[in-house]
Amino acid sequence: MVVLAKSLEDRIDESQKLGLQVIKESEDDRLMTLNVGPQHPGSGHFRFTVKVDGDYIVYADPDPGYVHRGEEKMCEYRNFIQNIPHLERPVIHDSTNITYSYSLAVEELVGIQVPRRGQFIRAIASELNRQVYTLYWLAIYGIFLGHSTMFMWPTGDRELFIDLLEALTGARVTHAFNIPGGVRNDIPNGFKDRCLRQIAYFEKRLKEYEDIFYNNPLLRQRTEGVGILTKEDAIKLGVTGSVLRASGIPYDIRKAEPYDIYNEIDFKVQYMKTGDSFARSYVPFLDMRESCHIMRQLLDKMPESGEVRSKLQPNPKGAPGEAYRRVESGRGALGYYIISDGTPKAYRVKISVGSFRNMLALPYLLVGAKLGDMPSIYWSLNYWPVEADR
Amino acid sequence: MVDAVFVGVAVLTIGSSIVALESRELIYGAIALAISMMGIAGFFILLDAPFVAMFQIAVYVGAVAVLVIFTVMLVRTQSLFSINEDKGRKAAGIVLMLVFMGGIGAIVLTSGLNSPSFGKFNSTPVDFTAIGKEMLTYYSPALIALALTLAGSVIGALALARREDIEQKNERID
Amino acid sequence: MAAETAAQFTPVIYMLGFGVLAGVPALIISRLIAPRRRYNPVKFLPMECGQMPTGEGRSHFMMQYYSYILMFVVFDVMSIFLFAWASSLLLIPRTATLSIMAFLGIMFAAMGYALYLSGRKGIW
Amino acid sequence: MASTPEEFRFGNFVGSLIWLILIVLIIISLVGLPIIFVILFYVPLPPVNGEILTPYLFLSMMVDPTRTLPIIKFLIHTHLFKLVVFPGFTFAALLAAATIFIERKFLAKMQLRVGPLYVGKVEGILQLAADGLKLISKEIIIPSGSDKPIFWASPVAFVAAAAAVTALIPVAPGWVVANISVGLLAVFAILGFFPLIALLFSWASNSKYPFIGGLRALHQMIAFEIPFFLSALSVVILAGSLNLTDIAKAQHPFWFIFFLPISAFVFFISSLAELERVPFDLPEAESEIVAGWLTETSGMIYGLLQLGTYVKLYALAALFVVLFLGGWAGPQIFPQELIPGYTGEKIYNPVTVNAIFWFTVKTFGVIMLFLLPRGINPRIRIDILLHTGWYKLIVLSFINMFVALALIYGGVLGPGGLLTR
Amino acid sequence: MTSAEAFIKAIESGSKHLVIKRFTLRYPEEKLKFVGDGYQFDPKRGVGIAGYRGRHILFHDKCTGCQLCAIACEGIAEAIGMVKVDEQWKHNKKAIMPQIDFGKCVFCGLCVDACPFYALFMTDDYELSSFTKEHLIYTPAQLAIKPKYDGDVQIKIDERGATHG
Amino acid sequence: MNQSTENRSNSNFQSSSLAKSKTDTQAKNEPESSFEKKLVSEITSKFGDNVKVSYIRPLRMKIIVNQEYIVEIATFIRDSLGFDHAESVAGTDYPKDNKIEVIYHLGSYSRDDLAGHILALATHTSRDDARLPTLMNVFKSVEYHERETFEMLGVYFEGHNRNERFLLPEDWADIPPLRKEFRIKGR
Repeated sequence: MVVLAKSLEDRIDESQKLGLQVIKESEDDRLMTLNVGPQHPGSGHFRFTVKVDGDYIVYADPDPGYVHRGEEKMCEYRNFIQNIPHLERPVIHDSTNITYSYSLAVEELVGIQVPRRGQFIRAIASELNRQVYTLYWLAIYGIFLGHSTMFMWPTGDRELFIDLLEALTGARVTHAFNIPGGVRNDIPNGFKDRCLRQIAYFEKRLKEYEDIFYNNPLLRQRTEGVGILTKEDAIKLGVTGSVLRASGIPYDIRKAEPYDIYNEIDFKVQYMKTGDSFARSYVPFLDMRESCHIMRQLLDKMPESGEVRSKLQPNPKGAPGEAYRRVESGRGALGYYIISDGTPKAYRVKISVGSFRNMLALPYLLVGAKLGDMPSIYWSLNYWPVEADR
Repeated sequence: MVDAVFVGVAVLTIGSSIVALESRELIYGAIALAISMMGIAGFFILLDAPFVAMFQIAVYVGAVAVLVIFTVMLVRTQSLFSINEDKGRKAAGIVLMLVFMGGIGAIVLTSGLNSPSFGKFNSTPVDFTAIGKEMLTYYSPALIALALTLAGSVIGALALARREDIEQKNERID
Repeated sequence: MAAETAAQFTPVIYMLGFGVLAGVPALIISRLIAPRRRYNPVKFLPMECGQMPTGEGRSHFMMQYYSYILMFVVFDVMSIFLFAWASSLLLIPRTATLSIMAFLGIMFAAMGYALYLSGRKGIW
Repeated sequence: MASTPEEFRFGNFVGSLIWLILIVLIIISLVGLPIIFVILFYVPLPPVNGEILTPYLFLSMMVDPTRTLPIIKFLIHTHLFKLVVFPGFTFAALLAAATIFIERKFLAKMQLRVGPLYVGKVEGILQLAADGLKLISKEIIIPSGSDKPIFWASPVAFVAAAAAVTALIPVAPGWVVANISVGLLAVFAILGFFPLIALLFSWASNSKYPFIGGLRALHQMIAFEIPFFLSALSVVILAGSLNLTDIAKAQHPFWFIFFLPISAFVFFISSLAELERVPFDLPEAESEIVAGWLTETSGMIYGLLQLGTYVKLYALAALFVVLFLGGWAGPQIFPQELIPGYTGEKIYNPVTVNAIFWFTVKTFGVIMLFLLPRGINPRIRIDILLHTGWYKLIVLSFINMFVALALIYGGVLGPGGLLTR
Repeated sequence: MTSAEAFIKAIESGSKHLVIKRFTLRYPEEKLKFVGDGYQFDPKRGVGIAGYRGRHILFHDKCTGCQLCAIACEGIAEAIGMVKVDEQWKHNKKAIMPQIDFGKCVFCGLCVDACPFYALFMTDDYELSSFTKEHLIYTPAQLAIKPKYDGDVQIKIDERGATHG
Repeated sequence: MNQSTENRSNSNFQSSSLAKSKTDTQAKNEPESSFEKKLVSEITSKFGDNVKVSYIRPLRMKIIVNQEYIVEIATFIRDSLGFDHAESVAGTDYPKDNKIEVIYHLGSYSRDDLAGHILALATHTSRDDARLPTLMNVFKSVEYHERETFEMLGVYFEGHNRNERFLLPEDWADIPPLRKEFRIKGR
């Protein structure tokens, strides 16, 4: 069975050739339709249909929407501030970042500026939350590949960062921490030492992750050369985040469009060139390392005292106009497009999330892969179903 | 005791082979086939040939029956071999079988195997190591022939095995 | 005459029977004490990840690797013949090893060719 | 102030132990004794000190060890005891249960968890019983359209086949349920049933995921059966016998693992695949095909399949010990006399007890080795698995077969060899 | 690195953890220690909360019944309703105070930010389970109770790994 | 409300919004802005009156084009300017003007100097018969975004292979939910 085609067009052609249209005519009896999700250990709140020919997937069709809650519509009925708690529901593991870009966009519309210390605290919270998300993602990647230890270790080590975030924001997952104009509160006493200590410990742990997981020959066998997304295809499909960076494009919003304090931070964009499932899973790991580095700098450069948020009137009105702001979240670019009509409520909020954009690559990577590769390809896309549904 | 066991195993074997032939559900037929293979293994045990019995189970139940069940599972419609009820043919088959069995039985009964002195003639069971010994020394050409047969069979099976889908795809492209 | 071998094997049969004796009561007790609520027919549908099942469960579905099954049937026979040889190795003259080597050689050649063939034909 | 269980209080520990013993005693006196009585009425009892033993006499004798011992000895050497209790089913099932518990604690320790903790007060030792109770009290859901006879019969057949394998394993000299001249082949013959059962069960479930799981079980079996056979072949070459007791005795001075390390490795890997354990748990790959061929199982059907799996795990670990680790061989650590100065009838056979001890220790060591990959490795893919089985392991096992041949023909081993005792 | 070496490293890395301390928090016996004891407030830094965001505490002597918390909540969770209380306060003529339905509350703390009189805060009490939904509705009298929280476990890092407590 | 919606399409609105954005942390130095002006002028010089420039801010540009020319202009933007993917496709309903605006936020991965830039390509269609040519053949990445826009706003994309349900439930029988006349219950 040779379905593996090199370029995207070939793959699309192949999928259409072997896919729905052809099946209806003659090959229905040879293919088996498998639902993956919504009640499947290898899917999130998400479903995709695959048709398998023996061990090979010849057709895949994602079907999101199981957790669609109409966040965009809800935003039109609430004040700018009131939007914050429910906007972080799509990705509660990355709730600081999803409110980060919202705050940036609202700040642009309302016309306020964040104090310097507030920017630092925002960045710290964002990096911490990125670690939390990536560890959770990594844990699920581990259990998808049948590696139960890799599920338990990151889930446990995630606790380090959750505790830090809890000390910082007061809540464990849904922080509601970024608001337009700054952050909700200042860092607690002794936070810096604790943070540095836990980062140092975490960097030691990362080495062990590498030993048991990334350098494991069985894992390499399973993921290397699987589901290759070439650079051209990645650009064409408009994927983002670690998926893009694994395909050899060093694109990071923090570098491309430095928001807040990130233009003062020295860091490298981590990327790999192979574009296979392994690279897509290894790039977030490299990001975690780099994130530790960034966090050290942030803690180092942070001004000792100062305001953490600028004064915002109780019910801020946005100036008529529109704003599109992005941040780099755990899953790539996370953009908010907000239209304001001069009232305290947004006229239209569009959330452009990395998961939704990465989902486009799923059918093209699955077609031609083996059924055993399905979990590794699916979850290496850094896909969070709830965020894609919004 | 041994006679009773023999009769039980015989009933099991013949009964399950009848089920294997007559079952409308192919999968039950395949299971009955496996059971009848095991019954044959039971005969070998009763004949003091444990090695052959284990061979029978490992090969015929562990490999052949699995292959048969595998194939049956892949058969799309259960009525692939639709049983044509033809009473005349059935009766003729039964009569033919009875005649055949009677003939065999008559030959066996008249051949002297039934004589009382036969028990003394072959009293000690054959050790299976002797089988291996004979097979490798005296019958070694047979071993080579066996190897050639096996090799030919596997190569032939794979040479005959076709990928329908590839051929279909080629046709479609043409 | 046949009693010795059969007597050797009877404990295995007993053990099989005892396994059945251990398994069947567990199922029966479970059947007796477990709740049996049958008001929801959806409960008894086959697993289809939360969707209504489509298509047949036992469908015409072929893994690509069935050439290995064909090979297995042959090499299973081969390996059991090797056991006959190995258990009588100490009793036979050393020259007999040559014939088993020839046997192995033919089988290996066949295996290599079969693997090559299955790879080339794209069967697996 | 929170009370933490990590603070070990000896009083609590002793108290919980006493409670456990008390509960066990109550259960024995309420349930066990009547059952013993019922059994004793039907079991032929030996004459003791010239008297014909009756059950009532038996009960009165229980307090006097000198009169009880012959009865116990008599009972121990019956076939029923061998079959049901010691080398047979109960021993295997107990070891399997211990394996489940140890697996959970061991993996938990490796994964920085605590594992079962609360049931049974002492580190969750009663978790297994609780799980068993839960499984037995759960409803068995049979999917519609399934083939009911096969669906019900498969788990029972699975347990029975697993039990039949344990019948062939010698635990100590003379302590084997079925001492067969072709014991090794019999083990292989019975192991061939398992994929058959998995295949039938998956077919009977009438569902897609079990179907794929069953096919995968079959492919896995065909990939690893032949390396499995061939790695045992070199053992047979060195031992010159197919009887497992003879094989265990044949490695008296030197265990075969010293001569056949590659075979032992191949055997280990193949056993892992045979047992469907990580990294070869493809038939149950939960992220691909829900739970593989176990998808439609529920309640006690699942419980029986799990019991069968772990009994099989014990059986293969014991087989590894018998084939490569010298069986029950080990230094004598039990004293000849249990009570110094006791001159009555011999209480126990120190050689047998020693053999059983070493066998159990080795088996548990091998079981731990079987458990270890689960904490370390991800699942592999089916094509890699088939490739490994057919291209690598078969070649490796043949390499060691030639090593064994060279050892025999080079005069190192075999009759009159250098290293033969 | 060859694959055998990598395997050995993986096994070493896995089995090393057999002697490393466990990370699990045994929740009902052990509780996490929070930063501060909740409802700390620094007026100099503007509105805000430090410590934990658990259930609310209401200071009856400060609440004026201005309903700002309820207004802040109505777009978020609609958890806060104003109810009459049998108390006489000079600054609370209407004698209404917030009543919070913790079945709806998302613990975002925006009501605390909205309170201009520093009457409403969040505590570190998060154990709010109950058997009925009605029990999750906390009246002003219940909200006035200061919770007792006895968590004392923190993440500690030493050479044998990180542990709770 | 009415005034503001009109304002949005007016170009005189851009000065005020630019003034607002000056408060942003990123310094608004002129050379950056001139780069964007150069980019937009490339489009305007090619297509003339068919392109209406809405605003030019640092890193952000918005042009409004007529729907007949959108495929052509998008192809030009992709081939000549180097914007190679769409980040988001947002549809906005303006019931007062009886129009739906669909806006494509285009970004670039292949050109390093365009990494932070977003070109917003907007087009309008009527509310009653909302139809637009698809950009799927220009930017592959709009496939799911357009599908979402179809079901959320009822804009039929001609040439798109799957104008069908995506995120909403299978039995959704109401009007497209992001239209303004669709009200959330109780609000």
